[in-house]
Amino acid sequence: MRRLAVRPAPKRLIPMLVILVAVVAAFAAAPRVYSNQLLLFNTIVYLVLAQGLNIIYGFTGYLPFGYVGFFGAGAYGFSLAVLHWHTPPLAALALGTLVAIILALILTPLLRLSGAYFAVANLAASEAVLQIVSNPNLTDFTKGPYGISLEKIYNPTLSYGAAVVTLAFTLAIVVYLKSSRFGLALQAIREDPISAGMAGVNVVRGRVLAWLMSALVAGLIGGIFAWYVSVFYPETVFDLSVSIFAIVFALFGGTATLVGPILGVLILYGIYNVIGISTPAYFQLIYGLLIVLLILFLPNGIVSLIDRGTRRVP
Amino acid sequence: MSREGSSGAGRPPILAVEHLVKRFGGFRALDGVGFTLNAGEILGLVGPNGSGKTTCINVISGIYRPDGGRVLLDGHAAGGLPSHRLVRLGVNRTFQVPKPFLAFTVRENVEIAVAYGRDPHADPREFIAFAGLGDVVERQAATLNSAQQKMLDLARALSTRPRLLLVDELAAGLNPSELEVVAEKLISLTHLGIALVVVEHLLGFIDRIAHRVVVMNAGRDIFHGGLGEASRDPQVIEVFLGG
Amino acid sequence: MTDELLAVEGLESGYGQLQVLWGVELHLHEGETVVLLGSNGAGKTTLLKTLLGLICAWHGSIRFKGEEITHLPTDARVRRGIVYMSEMGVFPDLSIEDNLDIGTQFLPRHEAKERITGLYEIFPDLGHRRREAAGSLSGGQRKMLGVAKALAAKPHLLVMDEPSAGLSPLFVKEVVQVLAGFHRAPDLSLLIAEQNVTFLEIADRVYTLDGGRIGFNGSVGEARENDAIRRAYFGLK
Amino acid sequence: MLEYSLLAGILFGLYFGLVALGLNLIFGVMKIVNLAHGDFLMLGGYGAYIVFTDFHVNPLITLLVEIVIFVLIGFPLYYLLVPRLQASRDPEMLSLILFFGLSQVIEALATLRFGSSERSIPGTVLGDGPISLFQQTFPVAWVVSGAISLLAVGAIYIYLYRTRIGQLTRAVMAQREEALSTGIDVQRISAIAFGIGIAGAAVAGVLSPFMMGSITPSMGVGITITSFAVIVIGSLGNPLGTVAGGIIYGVALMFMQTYFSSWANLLPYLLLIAILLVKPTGLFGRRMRNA
Amino acid sequence: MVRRTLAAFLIGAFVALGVCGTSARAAQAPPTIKIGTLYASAGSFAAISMPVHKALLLWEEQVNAQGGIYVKAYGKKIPIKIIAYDDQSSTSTAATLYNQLITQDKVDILVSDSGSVLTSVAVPIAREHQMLLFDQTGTGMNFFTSDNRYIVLLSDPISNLWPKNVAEFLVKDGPKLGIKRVAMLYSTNDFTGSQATGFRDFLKGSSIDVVYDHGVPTNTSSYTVLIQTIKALNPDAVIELGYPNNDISFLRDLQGSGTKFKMVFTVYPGLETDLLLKTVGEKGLAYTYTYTPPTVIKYKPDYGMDLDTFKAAWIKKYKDTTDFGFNAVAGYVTALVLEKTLATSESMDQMALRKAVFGLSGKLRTLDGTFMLRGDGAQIGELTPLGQIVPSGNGEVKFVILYPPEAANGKAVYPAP
Repeated sequence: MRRLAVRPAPKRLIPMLVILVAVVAAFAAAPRVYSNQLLLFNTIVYLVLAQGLNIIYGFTGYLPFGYVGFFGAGAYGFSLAVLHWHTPPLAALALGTLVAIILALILTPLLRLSGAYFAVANLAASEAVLQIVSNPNLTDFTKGPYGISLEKIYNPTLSYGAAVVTLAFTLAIVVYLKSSRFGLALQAIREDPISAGMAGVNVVRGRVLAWLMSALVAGLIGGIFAWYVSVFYPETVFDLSVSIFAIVFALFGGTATLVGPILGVLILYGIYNVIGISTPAYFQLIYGLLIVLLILFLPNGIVSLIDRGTRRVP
Repeated sequence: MSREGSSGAGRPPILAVEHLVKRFGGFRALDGVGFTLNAGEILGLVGPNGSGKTTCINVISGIYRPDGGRVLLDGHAAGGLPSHRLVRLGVNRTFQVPKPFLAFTVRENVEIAVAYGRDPHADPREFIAFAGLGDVVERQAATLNSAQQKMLDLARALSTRPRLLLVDELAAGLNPSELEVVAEKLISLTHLGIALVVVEHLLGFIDRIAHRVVVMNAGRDIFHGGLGEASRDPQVIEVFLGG
Repeated sequence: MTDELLAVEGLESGYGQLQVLWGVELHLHEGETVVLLGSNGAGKTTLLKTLLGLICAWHGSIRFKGEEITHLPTDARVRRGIVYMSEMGVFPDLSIEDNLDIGTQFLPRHEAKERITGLYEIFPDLGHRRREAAGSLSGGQRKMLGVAKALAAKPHLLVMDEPSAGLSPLFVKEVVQVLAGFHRAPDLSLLIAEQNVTFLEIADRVYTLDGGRIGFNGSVGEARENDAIRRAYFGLK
Repeated sequence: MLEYSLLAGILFGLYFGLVALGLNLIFGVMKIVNLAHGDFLMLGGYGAYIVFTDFHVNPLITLLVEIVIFVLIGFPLYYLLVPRLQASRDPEMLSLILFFGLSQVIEALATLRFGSSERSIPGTVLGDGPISLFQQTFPVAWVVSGAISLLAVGAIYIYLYRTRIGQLTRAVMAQREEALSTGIDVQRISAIAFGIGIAGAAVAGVLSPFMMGSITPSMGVGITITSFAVIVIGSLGNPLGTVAGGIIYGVALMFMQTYFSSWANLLPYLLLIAILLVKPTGLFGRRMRNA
Repeated sequence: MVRRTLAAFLIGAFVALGVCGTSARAAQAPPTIKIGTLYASAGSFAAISMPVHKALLLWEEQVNAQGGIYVKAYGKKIPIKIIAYDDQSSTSTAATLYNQLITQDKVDILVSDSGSVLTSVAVPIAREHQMLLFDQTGTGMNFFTSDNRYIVLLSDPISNLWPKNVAEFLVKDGPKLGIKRVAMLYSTNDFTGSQATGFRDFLKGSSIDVVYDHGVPTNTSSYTVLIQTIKALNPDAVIELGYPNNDISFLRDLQGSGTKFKMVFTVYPGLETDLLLKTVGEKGLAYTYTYTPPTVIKYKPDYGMDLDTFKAAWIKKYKDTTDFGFNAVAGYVTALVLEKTLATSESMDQMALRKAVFGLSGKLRTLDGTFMLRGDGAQIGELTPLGQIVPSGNGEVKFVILYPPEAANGKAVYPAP
């Protein structure tokens, strides 16, 4: 066995595992205490998406503006498997995830682009997938613009459970990236791809793996979302604001950390729902202002309050 | 002019470059360069700016794909392999403008290269100490001065246990006492059997460490031999010293 | 001193938390050419950028023609006659004419025109190719354009960052020759940051910068005699 | 049909070149992505609507007034947002989020002020009846918009290539660092470019009730995304390439509408991805940014 | 005497019992009836959501001004309280908020947001929590399945039924007028896509030839080239099915390009007449065909305000008529159905409410026509007749009802002048 010359120093791993277990346990138990399960479910969805985005943006520096494309691909992969082949939900989830991964593979050439080019191309890709899925000419297969209805397999309890498991899985990936030499290699690629190559890191493989991992979790949670809500339109699961929320939440907390995106989702999505319920008339206004102020005064996220170089934060 | 280095006992040289060509658009940055290098040898690569020295190193280290010619490592074709494959084969380098991972600490910079290099069991501290960075192990690379960053580059390169090390302008910007230390360090590497290609403007430094030099001009090798001979070669004098 | 053009006292600055300059003292008189010798990483560029206000000074003062300019923005300093020629020196994507025009940004239109016409006379190569992109010029010509662009601003003090960078020895000589032509022009002083000693040929005085601190300050002759400088800048032996 | 689609595409594309022009100018000068671009356009549209319904002023006059107003709005807004943003770690990416937030704020304020239903200005305000061009008839609004777009692009060209500030603007676009070194007041130049950029959006906005039928506070996001496609096709950071990008977009869209109508919306995205992969700098880009 | 005393005692006891009984029932009655709903103040559905929501608020104000609504289950008037959240046209937000209404606010009645998209997410949620979903205008075909008893569609017929009168007019009267070739252009969303499907089905087997049948994306804002394409096919009638933005752009581009078709049908001039008049203008609407709105037919309602009274109340409260139209009427119809349901339901149990709503089917006649439910909860009444818009010359328009024959009050002007 290869001795790991690099961390994990266990003192770093343990606090992260504690956080992971605490968050997962809290969401597993929450429906017993708080009855708006859908709010909890959506929080989990955003936790998974924000962490999935963290995997690709935080660790490799690619900002996928069309991240929702994988979410939608997972949702449609799941639904079409159920509708056309009567696949049982768990198997359909695997298929949905596979669809998201295939989409990610098709889009790997985009990784040649950088900065805003990548962000915009990725956005275009997710819009393109939406246009295809919602096209009336494909109604027989995708149900076109008329949307999906999966009432037969509707099961909020089981799908909530699947979401909690996915959350645990996603957080485990981030813990792995934070504590493994592979995670360090990804960050090395983000810092300087040429030097990373000279450090022996396979740059292309590292990027593609991170890309596929982030697509995987988005596809998986997309499938579970379809299962949980069971009736939805193409615009629902390819909604640009899903990408933007995931990005804002992850940035607000602080990327390349485990706790950043968690804090980002809990605080911002919490505020979002509080405003939505308490002062709906000024909802959009307050939320927009919040985002503006966040970027102006806390551009490196909440974790930057704890530590200037966010690499020390779990 | 001989293109052959002194190849020992029938074993292929550790590095052989043959008729290497690299084009950027219509411009031939390399136009048929060739030389060889054996284990434990230091080859100085000299020539005026724009003569193709750094491009040559970039091709050998896998940053550019060659457009013609061959790069042989131990007699096996290695041109166009990605950097990480070459690192595995025992090639590494430093950069003229040092490129450490700025957000990482010195230790992390070296650790990552150890982990993905040829000897994951190596102790990162060994390389950090060799590069004289023992006092700044936990500092972020971004806070180092440029001389320290250059040494960090060297430490990172060495921590993959290369057999062929390409050194691009390591000496520039060092003060005389530092220069002497670096010269001794590079020479000490040859005792481990490492072969070095050293690109350098400071001819005194080249004279101090190199066994042989290759003088380049306009993407070609125009002279092979000792630096002393080079300084008497009329062609070299014309292009390099500007007449 | 009445003819003191630039006075830098106790200057400290850096990037983020990293301090680069430590109590730099530097004085330059009208019509003088001063070479600032320093190796890579010694803080030359930081010092020049602080002089121009591209980096904020943390401590100390900069006076130009007796006026305190430590906290003025860059454009105000350029208007007062301190012009900076960076290592790049030109806008490679813009045409030669645009580059020179931009150099004259603070001059009135008619004066700018005259000035550029004058420069084309000094640099006829540039005049012949005025519509071409600066990036199409060779390294040496590009440096000439950099000099011309800086001169276009009608500087009292021209501050140059390593004009020899990226040039072969042949071209370095050419640049030195061109600068020699302006050397001792009554209303033009030069501050040249270099590690190439060829520039000492045109210098009146020499400073050395090492680790962000001024080391040596004296005449060219003294510098040539100084053992440490000889070892550092004139070769290893 | 072919000729008609082609001509219509060119007219429509000219307008979309105008729509995207400001976005590209702002990106070119300060390398930030103004996701609120479409919302400034929407505000420009409501400006024309309000002035027309309340005071019966022809939108073409409002257009001139709006140019001044939006340039003036752009100035303080720039100093409020951008310098702070540029001091951050990853300004290009963070700009996406910041301006998304701004877009939300603008849409919210517009909804509170104007309500959410569609508004428009009668098409006859710009002139009666269709206009004949090369034996084909087009709505007068298209021809007027095409002409104004050409004028606006011409004005931007004159600004960039015939004025001192424009020349300095090009210098900032080409090499920001060198511009700073040369003593160019980069903040001022950027602020002016920001003002002109959103004024360009406002001009397109004034014409939007005619070109898009109606305006609503929520129209911004869609416009911004389309503008993106247009500027990438034309090449990011090259404002004049935007016109070509707009025409390619317009013609392609009209051909799709004619021959594969339900797939019309897929086209710009595929075009955008294809161009980015084949030539990331856009069809009219000169150099590669980043490696 | 004893008997009288006894009788008085008994009566007193009965009265006391009765009082006790009544007070016991009154104690159970809540202080308000909580009606939970969503609206979209921003985003793509704001335009169709806000008028509906404003109608509900108008109703709340009116009802509470009279001391509340009569609730049969409690045998008295109880004030109502509308708990409304803003979903911003986002379905995921809407889903959370529907759950909030059910689980946290514990509303007595759940009313969906307007439109199919924002209603869609409520369908499974309502079913899961066994709440009857009062679906206002979510007309999507697949909401209604025989095994889901938790949805009723109140204010619009299910979307594929909408074009029934248009299609029948073409089939029956078309040949006489010389209509043979029909072009259909629709926006590819659930609402208008379903109408296109319905239209095709109604034409099946007839002599009408559909020469052009294409969908365009819902955000299409330019129809000039499409119009030219259709013109080249020389159809006798053009049916354009879109959202307001589509209809506005289509009609404006039609006018702008100077193209004349003999017959043009669009959806929204009838539904949002004021809006279309303001955006398209009288000229652009002249002699086009549309769904005749309840705002024109002026059904004599058996229940609730008639149109003029409603409009007057609207103007009094909102001082603006731009968004007064079909959707405002739809919101008011929801209110009337709720009112009548509470007035007839034996208890507040959701299934009892369902029974009460179904009890209204075919019996309730509002300003929107007759309320009629199919077994799965889909609305099949309130069908709007086909009408033609006739300019009146003063910036207003009149509607001539053409089909069905029993409602008709004029003849079609064909071809349009």
